[in-house]
Amino acid sequence: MPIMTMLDAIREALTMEMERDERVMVLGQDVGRLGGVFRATDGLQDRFGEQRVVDMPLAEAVIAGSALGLAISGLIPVVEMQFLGFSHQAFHQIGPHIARMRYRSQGRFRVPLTIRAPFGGLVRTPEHHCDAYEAQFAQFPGLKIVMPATAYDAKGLLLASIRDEDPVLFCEPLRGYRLIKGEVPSEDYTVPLGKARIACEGEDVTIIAWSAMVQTAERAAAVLAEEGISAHVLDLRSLVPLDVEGIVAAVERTGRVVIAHEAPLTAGFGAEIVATINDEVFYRLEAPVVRVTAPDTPYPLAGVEDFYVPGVDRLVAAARDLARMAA
Amino acid sequence: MPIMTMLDAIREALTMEMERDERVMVLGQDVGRLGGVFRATDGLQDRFGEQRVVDMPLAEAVIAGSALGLAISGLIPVVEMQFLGFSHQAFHQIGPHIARMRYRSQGRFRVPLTIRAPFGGLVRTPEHHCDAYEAQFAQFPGLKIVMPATAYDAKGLLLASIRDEDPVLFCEPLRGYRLIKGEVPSEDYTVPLGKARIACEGEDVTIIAWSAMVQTAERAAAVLAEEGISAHVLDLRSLVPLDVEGIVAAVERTGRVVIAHEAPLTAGFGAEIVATINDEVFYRLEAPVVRVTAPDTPYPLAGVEDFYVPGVDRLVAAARDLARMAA
Amino acid sequence: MVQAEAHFPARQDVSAPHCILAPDGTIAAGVTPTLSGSDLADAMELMLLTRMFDDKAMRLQRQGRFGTFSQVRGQEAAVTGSAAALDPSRDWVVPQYRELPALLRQGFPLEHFILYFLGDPRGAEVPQGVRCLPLNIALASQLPHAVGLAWGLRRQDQDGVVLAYFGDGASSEGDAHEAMNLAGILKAPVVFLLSNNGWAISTPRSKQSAATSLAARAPGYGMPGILVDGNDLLAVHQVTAEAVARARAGDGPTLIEAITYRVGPHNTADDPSRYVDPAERDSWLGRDPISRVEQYLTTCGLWSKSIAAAVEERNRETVDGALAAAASRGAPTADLLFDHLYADAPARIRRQRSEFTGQGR
Amino acid sequence: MVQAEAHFPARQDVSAPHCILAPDGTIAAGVTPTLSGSDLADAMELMLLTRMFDDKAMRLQRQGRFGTFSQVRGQEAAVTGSAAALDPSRDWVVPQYRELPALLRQGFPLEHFILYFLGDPRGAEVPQGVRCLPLNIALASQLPHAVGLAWGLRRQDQDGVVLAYFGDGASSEGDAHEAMNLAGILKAPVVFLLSNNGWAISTPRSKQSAATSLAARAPGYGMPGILVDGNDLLAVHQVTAEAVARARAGDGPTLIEAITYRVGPHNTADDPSRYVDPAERDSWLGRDPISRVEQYLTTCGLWSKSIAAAVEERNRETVDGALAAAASRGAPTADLLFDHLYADAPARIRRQRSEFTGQGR
Ligand SMILES: Cc1ncc(C[n+]2csc(CCOP(=O)(O)OP(=O)(O)O)c2C)c(N)n1
Ligand SMILES: Cc1ncc(C[n+]2csc(CCOP(=O)(O)OP(=O)(O)O)c2C)c(N)n1
Ligand SMILES: [Mg+2]
Ligand SMILES: [Mg+2]
Repeated sequence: MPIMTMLDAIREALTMEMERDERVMVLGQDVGRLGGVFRATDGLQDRFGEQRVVDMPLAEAVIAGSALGLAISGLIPVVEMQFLGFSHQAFHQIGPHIARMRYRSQGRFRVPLTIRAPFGGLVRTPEHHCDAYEAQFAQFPGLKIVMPATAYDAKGLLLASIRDEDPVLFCEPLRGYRLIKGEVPSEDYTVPLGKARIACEGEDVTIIAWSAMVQTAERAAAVLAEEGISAHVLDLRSLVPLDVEGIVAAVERTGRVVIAHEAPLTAGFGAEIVATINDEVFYRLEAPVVRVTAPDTPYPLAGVEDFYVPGVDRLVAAARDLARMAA
Repeated sequence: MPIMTMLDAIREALTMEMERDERVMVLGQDVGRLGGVFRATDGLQDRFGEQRVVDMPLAEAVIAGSALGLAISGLIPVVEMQFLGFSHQAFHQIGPHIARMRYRSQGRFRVPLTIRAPFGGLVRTPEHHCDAYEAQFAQFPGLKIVMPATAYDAKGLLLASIRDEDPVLFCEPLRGYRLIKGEVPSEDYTVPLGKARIACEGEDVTIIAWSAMVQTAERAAAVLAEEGISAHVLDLRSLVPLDVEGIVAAVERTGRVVIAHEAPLTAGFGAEIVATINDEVFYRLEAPVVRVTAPDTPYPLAGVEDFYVPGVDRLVAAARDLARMAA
Repeated sequence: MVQAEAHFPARQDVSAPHCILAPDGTIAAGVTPTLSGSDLADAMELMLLTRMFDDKAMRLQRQGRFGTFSQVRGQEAAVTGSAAALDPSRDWVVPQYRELPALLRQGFPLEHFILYFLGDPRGAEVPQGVRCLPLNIALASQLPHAVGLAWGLRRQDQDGVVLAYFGDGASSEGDAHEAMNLAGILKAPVVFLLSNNGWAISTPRSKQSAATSLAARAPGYGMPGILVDGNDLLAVHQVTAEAVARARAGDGPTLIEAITYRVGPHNTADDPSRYVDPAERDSWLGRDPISRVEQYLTTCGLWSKSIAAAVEERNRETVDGALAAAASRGAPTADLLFDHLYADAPARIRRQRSEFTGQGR
Repeated sequence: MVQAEAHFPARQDVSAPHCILAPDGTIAAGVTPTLSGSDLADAMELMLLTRMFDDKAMRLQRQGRFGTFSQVRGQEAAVTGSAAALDPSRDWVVPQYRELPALLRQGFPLEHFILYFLGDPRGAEVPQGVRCLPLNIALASQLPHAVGLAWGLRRQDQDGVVLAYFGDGASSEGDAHEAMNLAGILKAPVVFLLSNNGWAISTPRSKQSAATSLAARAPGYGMPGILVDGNDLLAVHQVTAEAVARARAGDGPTLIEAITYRVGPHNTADDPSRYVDPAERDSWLGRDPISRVEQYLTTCGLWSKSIAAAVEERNRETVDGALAAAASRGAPTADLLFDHLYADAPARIRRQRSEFTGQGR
């Protein structure tokens, strides 16, 4: 099987789906001639033409809002938000309209729309380019939120997202675009939304993560293994739908849980996972769940981002403390 | 002491502060001649003039964004967002700019700006007028979020918010404007941000709520009392800063906790409270915390909103089950 | 100041918007209206229908038997004249919330409109085959949808045109700018119908923008801007029909500013006596869009007491029938919180549905 | 198409923006430039300084010793000429991110600019007394701030004017519309300087809007719109000085579109060879804004090899000095995540600070 970067896997999914279904369109800032600022859409305009791969003006609200109109007309838009940070400019379109149009029209209008958006830190980008805003979107009923952590999943989840009849926010980890690599089948396959993945099996402590933080968790697991602590890493893959059964099984397995995310602590999606564990599997907890997150401060300039984004050390320390705690 | 509605208390706070500090300005849609669609600013323009009480064009982003500029110039703007639901149109201004300008300028620019915004259901308003989006704002470091539940607090917290050196989102419960009444001293007083209030003392189960849901919790406590169950009601008053000590004390008191909010379950602010309890006082829990919230669906049209917003019955049922559960 | 492209009739004098049918019901000699005969009679009947409905619904609302809603009263010509330029079998309407005549002409059931304002989610259903988007409360957010829809039709080689309504208030929103700019770039087949009724709740047009006319925005998007007397059914129809024809021919979007007036309250919760100058309002009552057409039709021999009575009878049946149909639907249930949210609801939602529909409040 | 108010010089021909200093460095007989003498020499020195800095920083970036940043190369006249119309002791600059000359003229330390692009939060500090807002990455979001600031100055009877920069790309954002519209309503003392450099990353101006000129948006906000040759320092200065004077006099805002060209990459991460036509780029290199002024100054006897050498020497000291000062600040610490976020940090933040500053990663 070919080894691919996550970025190549994403591009392959886009290419295959545009090939397979001519209703699929790609639109966003600089997605055409340039192929996107990260080259996720490189070559697509040459192959599928300017009608289907469209450079949009610098206006996120109408990029999202017109994609909703395209969906209503019967097309299948895939929007690239240049950065998740700028999806705030389209926030009023994404939640109250895109996520609700099916409901607001009582089923008349389907919205098979995907918004791809890179995010996440440690790649020395300017302000607003890294912020992990996923939890804010999780308060938008009707919107699915997908968070691939591997190249394999990036392709399979993106194909599933584009084919989903409902709108999906597909968040791509900036620092994974070229660094995350793996085997990616060249055929057509989907990975179902709402099914978590066991990234690494273990017995002592569970680390729950998504997107690039899964890799940090896997590295932490390797360090912990050297210390004789066996960590179980659960990659959620999607936040909505949330794989509650998968979470329950992982908690039952170890009784001790660390949740890691790049967003600030307060009201981050980690809180929802703690609450879900509390709801579903409270009595199996041997210790309080630990959240390892960014502090409640803005994503900073690049010179101090290493202090901000949870690193292997903080995950190891949290998991070690948990594993050593008496039950 | 005069008995006032919450709306009158808010208007009194605005009037007093404009009187006391001529840097204070009120701006928003229809706040002038009309006095606001709910009359919160009634009479202010007559009293303080068109320069200080300003009808703004229908454009939330520039209402918020220009208020930031006013603050930078040395004034103290109090913005009325006609409804919290339309603060999404200004979301990119509120989080990434208003909440961060002090940080982004490394302390040069202070942002003593208050955004008042009504929200909440059960008053038969159109779409987008009721949505409880507070949790989305709680992911904006730098922004305080205040949630009065009584007329007394509305005045004292609003005065504290306007005087706060940092930006505050001040959320007002629509259905409380005229229905919530209480004694309100006519003098100048503030209620500190970040200090919860015990709305009702009890021993068996704690109900944590904010804004209009506190009243529902108090009603539930009355019903529970008839059944011999003693409920302790904690009114958070502000979500940021969060009164962690107050929450800990309330959990320690009863060991059983219900959290009630109007927003959808997933990633609502209730999740953060569950997670905070997990962090701070896990071992004192006698049962899993229970969240009583709206479902993960959009705020619906008025004809079915009674099914949507948690009512006394759902709170009573949850608290009763918890109280009766063996420890 | 408003510059139209060469091949497009220029009607750019802000002080005197394009007008065909004078307030006294006369038209200039030699002018042939684009709306005439049975189409004109239909438009008249539709305006009378919504006027009747506005009155009825306001009475019901006062009795607590109808929800908060906004009448189209006084603005019937702007909405009806523009919608009458569409072919409902291929063209679309994208409404704000004050465009009942346009929705009805597209085939949206009055019964649904009533249900919607009774708070029943079933009223939000846009029936298959009816080419309109749902009522839109979040101002100007409908305009990006309209542009995308128009673009999508064109991409699929359909020749439909989208007529998008918005208010003078909504024109200040960023979404209005972004949408018109994109439409210009794409040459999307969309007509922007700005109903300038003088008010956004209590905010007068003068506080909404310092622009002499809002149609003056059009050159900034590379499209023609047209000012029209919004209380003149014939003029509105004419300029819209021209704009629709241009859009259909692939010549791109148009911005039409229809100058009209909100003679009633903003909605049933509003008290305009706090901010409206009664003299201004009265002067506009004298420019009623319906009586103008009535006089003209009478002159043409197409209107009489007996025709009026028959129309009133039909309209009353329509209104009463729709009210009765809506009433017969039965109370909405908690299932309506969940129906149609997802094509395939996630497990958590399915569980919530069973919890919420198992119990009331 | 761009209509200026009567008392304001009309320069509305899109095909020929207002120009004083021709590309060959000559000015028409009888024209008296508004920028001359030592002010002109200062402007020249400033343009040369940022040109030198652009080169230096690009080299450092290529060696991994500087962050991703956007050069002002080729656009120096548009930025410097406009900023030179301000009085830094009372007027303000609201930048996008490509306006280093304007920041420096206001007194913002080059050292801070360097620190900022080294990723050090201390570089974001706007020193007391320096009248500019922080660099702004989120496009067009600075424009509402600029309008509010201008409004606030006026409210407090200060006579400062705000000069707000934005790009042709940023002009498509809703915030640009809302801000210009509000400025028109308030007659706020703000000058909108739109640097139309032909590109928004890879998106050409032609895909940004169908408007013939972006200055054509001004009448839609009730303000004058001016087109100017953005590579002509004297013309930019003149129109900005006039706009600043109008603003100061209480006559409201102006939109100036400066036609210029981004001759380099969008930023250090960009590869313009993928989308820029080299012939187009080369034609603009022949219209360099600095050499035009050099020729003119030479003709006036204000420039010579020795003056140039002295200026270069001073500029080199400035650049090297600022780089050295930035380097001497020491590595930024985790405290900088927390400093200056709140006036009075809540307990939870204080606890996080002690956790995060107690340990590294
Ligand atoms: C984004 C947004 N902000 C605020 C409101 C509240 N609101 C409802 S109607 C209205 C005035 C609308 O004025 P206009 O667009 O002129 O339409 P009209 O009511 O005059 O037909 C306002 C401010 C809203 N619905 N949406
Ligand atoms: C709101 C927002 N959307 C997207 C981006 C990403 N981005 C950075 S620069 C740029 C192009 C800006 O073009 P323009 O305004 O013309 O300024 P220029 O770079 O040409 O000076 C884009 C799309 C951003 N910074 N902000
Ligand atoms: Mg209006
Ligand atoms: Mg540009």
